[in-house]
Amino acid sequence: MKYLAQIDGITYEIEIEANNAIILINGEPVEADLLQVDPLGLYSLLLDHRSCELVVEEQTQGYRVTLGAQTFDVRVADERQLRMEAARADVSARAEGDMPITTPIPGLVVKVLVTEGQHVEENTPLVILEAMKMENEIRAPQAGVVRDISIQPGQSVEGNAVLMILGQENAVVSS
Amino acid sequence: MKYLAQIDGITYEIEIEANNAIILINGEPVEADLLQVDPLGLYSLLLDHRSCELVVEEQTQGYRVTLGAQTFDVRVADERQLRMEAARADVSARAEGDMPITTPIPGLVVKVLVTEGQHVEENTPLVILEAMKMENEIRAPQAGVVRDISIQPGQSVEGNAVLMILGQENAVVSS
Amino acid sequence: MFQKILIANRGEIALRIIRACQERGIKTVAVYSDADRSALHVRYADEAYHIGPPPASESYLRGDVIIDVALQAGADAIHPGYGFLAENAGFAQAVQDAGLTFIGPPPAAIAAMGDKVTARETVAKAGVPLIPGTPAGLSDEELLAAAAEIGYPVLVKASAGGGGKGMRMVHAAAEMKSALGAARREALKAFGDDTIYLEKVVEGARHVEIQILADMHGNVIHLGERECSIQRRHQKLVEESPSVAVDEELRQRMGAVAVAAAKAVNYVSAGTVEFLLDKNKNFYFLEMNTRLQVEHPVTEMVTGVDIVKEMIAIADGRPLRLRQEDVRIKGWAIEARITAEDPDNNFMPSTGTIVALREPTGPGIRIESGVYLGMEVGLYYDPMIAKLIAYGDNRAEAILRLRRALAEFRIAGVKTSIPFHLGLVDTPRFQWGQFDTRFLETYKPPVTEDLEEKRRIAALVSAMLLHQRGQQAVRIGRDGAQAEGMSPWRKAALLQGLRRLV
Amino acid sequence: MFQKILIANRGEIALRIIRACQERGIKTVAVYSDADRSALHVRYADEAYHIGPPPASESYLRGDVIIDVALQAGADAIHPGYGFLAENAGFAQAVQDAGLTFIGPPPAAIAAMGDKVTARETVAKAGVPLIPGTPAGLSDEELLAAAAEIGYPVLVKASAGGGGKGMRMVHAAAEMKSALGAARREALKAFGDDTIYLEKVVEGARHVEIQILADMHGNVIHLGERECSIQRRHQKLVEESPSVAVDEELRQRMGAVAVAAAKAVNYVSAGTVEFLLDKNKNFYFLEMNTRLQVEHPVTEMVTGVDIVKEMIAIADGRPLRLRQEDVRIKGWAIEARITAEDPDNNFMPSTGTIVALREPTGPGIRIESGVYLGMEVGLYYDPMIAKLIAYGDNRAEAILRLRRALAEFRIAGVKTSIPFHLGLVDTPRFQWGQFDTRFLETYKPPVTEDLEEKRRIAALVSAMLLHQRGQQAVRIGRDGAQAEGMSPWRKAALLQGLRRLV
Repeated sequence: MKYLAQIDGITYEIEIEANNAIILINGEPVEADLLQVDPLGLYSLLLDHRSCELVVEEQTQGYRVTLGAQTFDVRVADERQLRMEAARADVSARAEGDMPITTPIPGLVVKVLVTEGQHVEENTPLVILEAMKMENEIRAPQAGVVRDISIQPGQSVEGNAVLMILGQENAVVSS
Repeated sequence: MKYLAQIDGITYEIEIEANNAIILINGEPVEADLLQVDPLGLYSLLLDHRSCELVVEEQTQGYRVTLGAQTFDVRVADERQLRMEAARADVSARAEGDMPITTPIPGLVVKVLVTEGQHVEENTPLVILEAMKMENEIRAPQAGVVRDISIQPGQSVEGNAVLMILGQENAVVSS
Repeated sequence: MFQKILIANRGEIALRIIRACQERGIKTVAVYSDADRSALHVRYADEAYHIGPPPASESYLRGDVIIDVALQAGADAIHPGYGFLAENAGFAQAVQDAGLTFIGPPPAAIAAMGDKVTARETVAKAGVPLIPGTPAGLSDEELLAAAAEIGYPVLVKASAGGGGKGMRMVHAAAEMKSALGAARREALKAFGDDTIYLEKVVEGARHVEIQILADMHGNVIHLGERECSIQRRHQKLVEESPSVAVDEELRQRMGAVAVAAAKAVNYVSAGTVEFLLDKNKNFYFLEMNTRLQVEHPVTEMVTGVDIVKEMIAIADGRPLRLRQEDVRIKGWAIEARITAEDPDNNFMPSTGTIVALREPTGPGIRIESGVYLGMEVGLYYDPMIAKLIAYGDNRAEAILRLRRALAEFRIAGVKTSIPFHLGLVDTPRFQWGQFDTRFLETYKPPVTEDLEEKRRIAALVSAMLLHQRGQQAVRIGRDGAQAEGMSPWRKAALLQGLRRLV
Repeated sequence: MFQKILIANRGEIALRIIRACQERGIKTVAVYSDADRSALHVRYADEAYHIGPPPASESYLRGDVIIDVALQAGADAIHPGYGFLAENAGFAQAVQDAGLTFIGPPPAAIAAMGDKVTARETVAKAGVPLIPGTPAGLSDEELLAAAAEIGYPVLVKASAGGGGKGMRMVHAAAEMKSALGAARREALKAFGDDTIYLEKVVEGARHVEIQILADMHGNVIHLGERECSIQRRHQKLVEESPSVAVDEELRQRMGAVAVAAAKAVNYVSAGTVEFLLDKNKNFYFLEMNTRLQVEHPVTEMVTGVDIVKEMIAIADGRPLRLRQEDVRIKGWAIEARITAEDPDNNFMPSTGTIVALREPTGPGIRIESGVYLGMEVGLYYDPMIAKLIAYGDNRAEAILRLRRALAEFRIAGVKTSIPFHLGLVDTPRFQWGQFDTRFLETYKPPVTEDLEEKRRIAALVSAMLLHQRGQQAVRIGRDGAQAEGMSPWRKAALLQGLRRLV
């Protein structure tokens, strides 16, 4: 069986054949022994005798794998399945270059420092968010034009909430 | 609802009424807050504000409760249920005074030191069992007559296996 | 001696105090908010009382409720830990007024050191050197003018502040306006007082602080220094004792000044006098923390003194067990604060449920932890969930043990500061002890070499698990090999005769 | 320095060695039997190789397989830990013959000390005092006659023995026959050699041992003593350093004798010379353990010396880092061996799956552990699953911390020795240090006062859980209160307005 796993936009092809005895990553054969250690999702992997511990949490479309201090969100599917999903995703893709500005944590919006239609440079402060009793500035990760501000001062926001869209320069000009 | 819990032959009566808000142990009202802490069976109890941690494992007829370094096997049932069971147990009870000699651990029988029909005093060595590479003597917990030896040297035994019966003096004489 | 002590705190410090009480045979009373019913301090104390909803202002800051609980539970003393009510002179007074003992300094000493301006004036009279700065209470315009005179960079500080809240470093006049605004807002929110003042930034300075013990009989000693220069936005991340920048002569000199500062306010209990130390061994008073500090364990490990147990003995009226000449520094200890923050994302707080946890152990490792399996890490309280302290015969061994223990730490469910610490201990400047308080402003963590390898492993494991799930769907019952502790993967290899080793 | 070390062991000691290697930047190779695929030493090592089925004779004692693995993995040295192959001179030689370094003493030193009779003869020539006894190899009849001459009680000991195996104390001639038989059988099974000998029992004696470090350049030092008199059937249960029975003068005298014993066999590496110490400060050579010992951490904690790292440096040919005058004892350390045994049932081994685990932490506590959540504790290997070491400024503080940590230890799924230790630390004779090696023969653990209260709690909780289960059966979905961290019990109390506070 052939599987495709995607992490941080990188795709790995894993083949598992001959009743689990042959395993290839991107065509390279490996010897891998995976064992669940406790009922909570702790696994021990011996990969070509190298030992590592992982914590695996199931997610809707794959697994969250924690290896030492690093955490990876892995989308995994068999080849055919993943291609279908990719096709579906293309259709609903956003206009190229648009970037949603999200907050990584829940918090309270203290100030919105920009207005819609405003052009901002990379690193411009956009929003002041209070979390853990400290004020945190959310800054523009790239230059662009502010669109669709969906928050206002005093409002509480969830983690990963979209605060506004940073649109492409051209896209706005042509609209 | 009224419950009976049995530990080490001692019975406790617990009443839980008024949608959990009134709890009595042997008629004495207590304030008890019980919370499961992790998915593995760790609980925190606040009993009249005294705090204790317990590990609870489900068993066929109740719970195994570990409190600090002590472990208790608790049989628990609502009153009616427990009375029915007790009645059933009476019927299949062994002849009074017979004591099965069991081994608390698996091991290898090295020597059987007694023969059937032999009278033994309390503390007489009965069997030498090897476990963990050490020889352990199983001794008579009371005086009696040896019956039904079910093992022989060289044989491996499971934990809690019955090795022999220590019969009542009279019972054997009359048979 | 006290029979029962209430701990007016939560998390690792509540546990730390519970342990000290247990070792002295004193019963403990925990208090908890709705967010902490299953917390370790509730489970490890002898008794526990609910005091309110999760926000601290409605629970851990409710001094009145906590004193009521102490009376109801029959406690005879209250230990405030750090944070929350620890430096609240009014609370300390209220505890005494209720007929209980406050395990900490007298209310007057808290008040004197709590107002930064009063503190500076008081210790200056005792001969303690100060950093140039402004008085408190100036307007924004006056501060702008004063800053120009002092010379940039300047620090904006809250008069009632502590813990970095309301504090801002400003490098140029253009930044002043927004910095003053933010500092005032934070100060108002945190302390109910937006009074601020300015201080000159001592460049290349280290944060070095002296631990003090003072009894009710006028004896004051110091337990040497702690180096806390590894800070991010004035929040300490790593602390150690001793400091590479302090030799025995300087230690005794700073110690004597710290003792003088403590005596200037008739201090009693454990306390810490913080200094900035410049490259020429000049040092300036920053502030005195009138409480137990987060980083006290590093001092405990190099001196052998249990600071919390000493606080209890002092509060009981006992004279100090130690004289200054009994205090000897042996070995080296370094503490890493393990916080639920994402170091790859600007240390944003990370929330979630702890789904895996194994804390490091072994030689030279001490853990002070409030984290547990199943814990919900939320946003109500400080993100510090544990402290990892490594002790070694010398600084190199302590660093190596810290690195080993960090690598051994297993925690999943939230992001933590562990990757930051792992990067830091591999940085030559940290290893050589060459840093000041601004070290982290320009610090770039070393590139993780094995990221690609780890990604590859995560991909492989995910595919194996998906494959295994597919296979289990068509299997009935438990796998025979698995029952013997063998994974289906090794079994498969064995069956196929493909294993490379006998 | 070595690049990669194979650890020919399992459990806590394998982890201890892995940690020492990590702190020196050396890669580690673990080996494991089928019973240990998920063990901590496999998970914490850099690499792991399978070596056979669970019985030690088919895995951890297979020196040939282990050497093959070391060569295949590219290791340049092997550390044997304790037990298994640690005192097997043939294995040490085979490791050298394969071109690898054996991290331990030279084969000749192992052989010389391994045969107890040769050992006694050799050290006697170096002026080390011996206990009166017989030569080895006598017949049962000869031994019976000799025993009468020496005077009962006598100890029956295996010539090739160690760890209490094949050892028996005999109090009267009538018991001799069965004791000799049992000892010979155990010795034959454990060592393949049923040669035994007799030794006079020194009454009221303490087991006091001296830790030795010797390098390849003729330097030998000692790290002071360990007191290991708390023994059950010659198995140590509690060890401490220093000993209440040893003052500085005696320490140096015993240390000098131990150094002489080590030099008599050209010893290299860490080793331990065991003595019996009587009430008049006479001491007699028992044996020399030519390996790292279980109880080495207590010495590490009071001297600050990392014995495992020193062993690695010594094996690399480095001269000792320390001179005798650099070794200073500071504070007190006590170790409790946590075993999967039932102290209420004659210390019968207890087996099962670990379903809950939280090891104690905090000030002065060190854990060396091989136990983990989900572990299957079986009968293949030694029942010791962890070691708890408490350090304090003095013996009283160490005992108090040990007690606190024992009470804090959470482990469920197997019975453990923890209740025994909890009883012991509350015993005045232990607290006053008044014990000898026969202490446990007459020891009665103090009665647990709160047994009835605990039983009552267990009953209550069981009823509450059964009740809760009954209620859940008629409920749909998740309980709202529980989602907020509130138990249905507290919620009920709140709803009924029956809470007693606030």
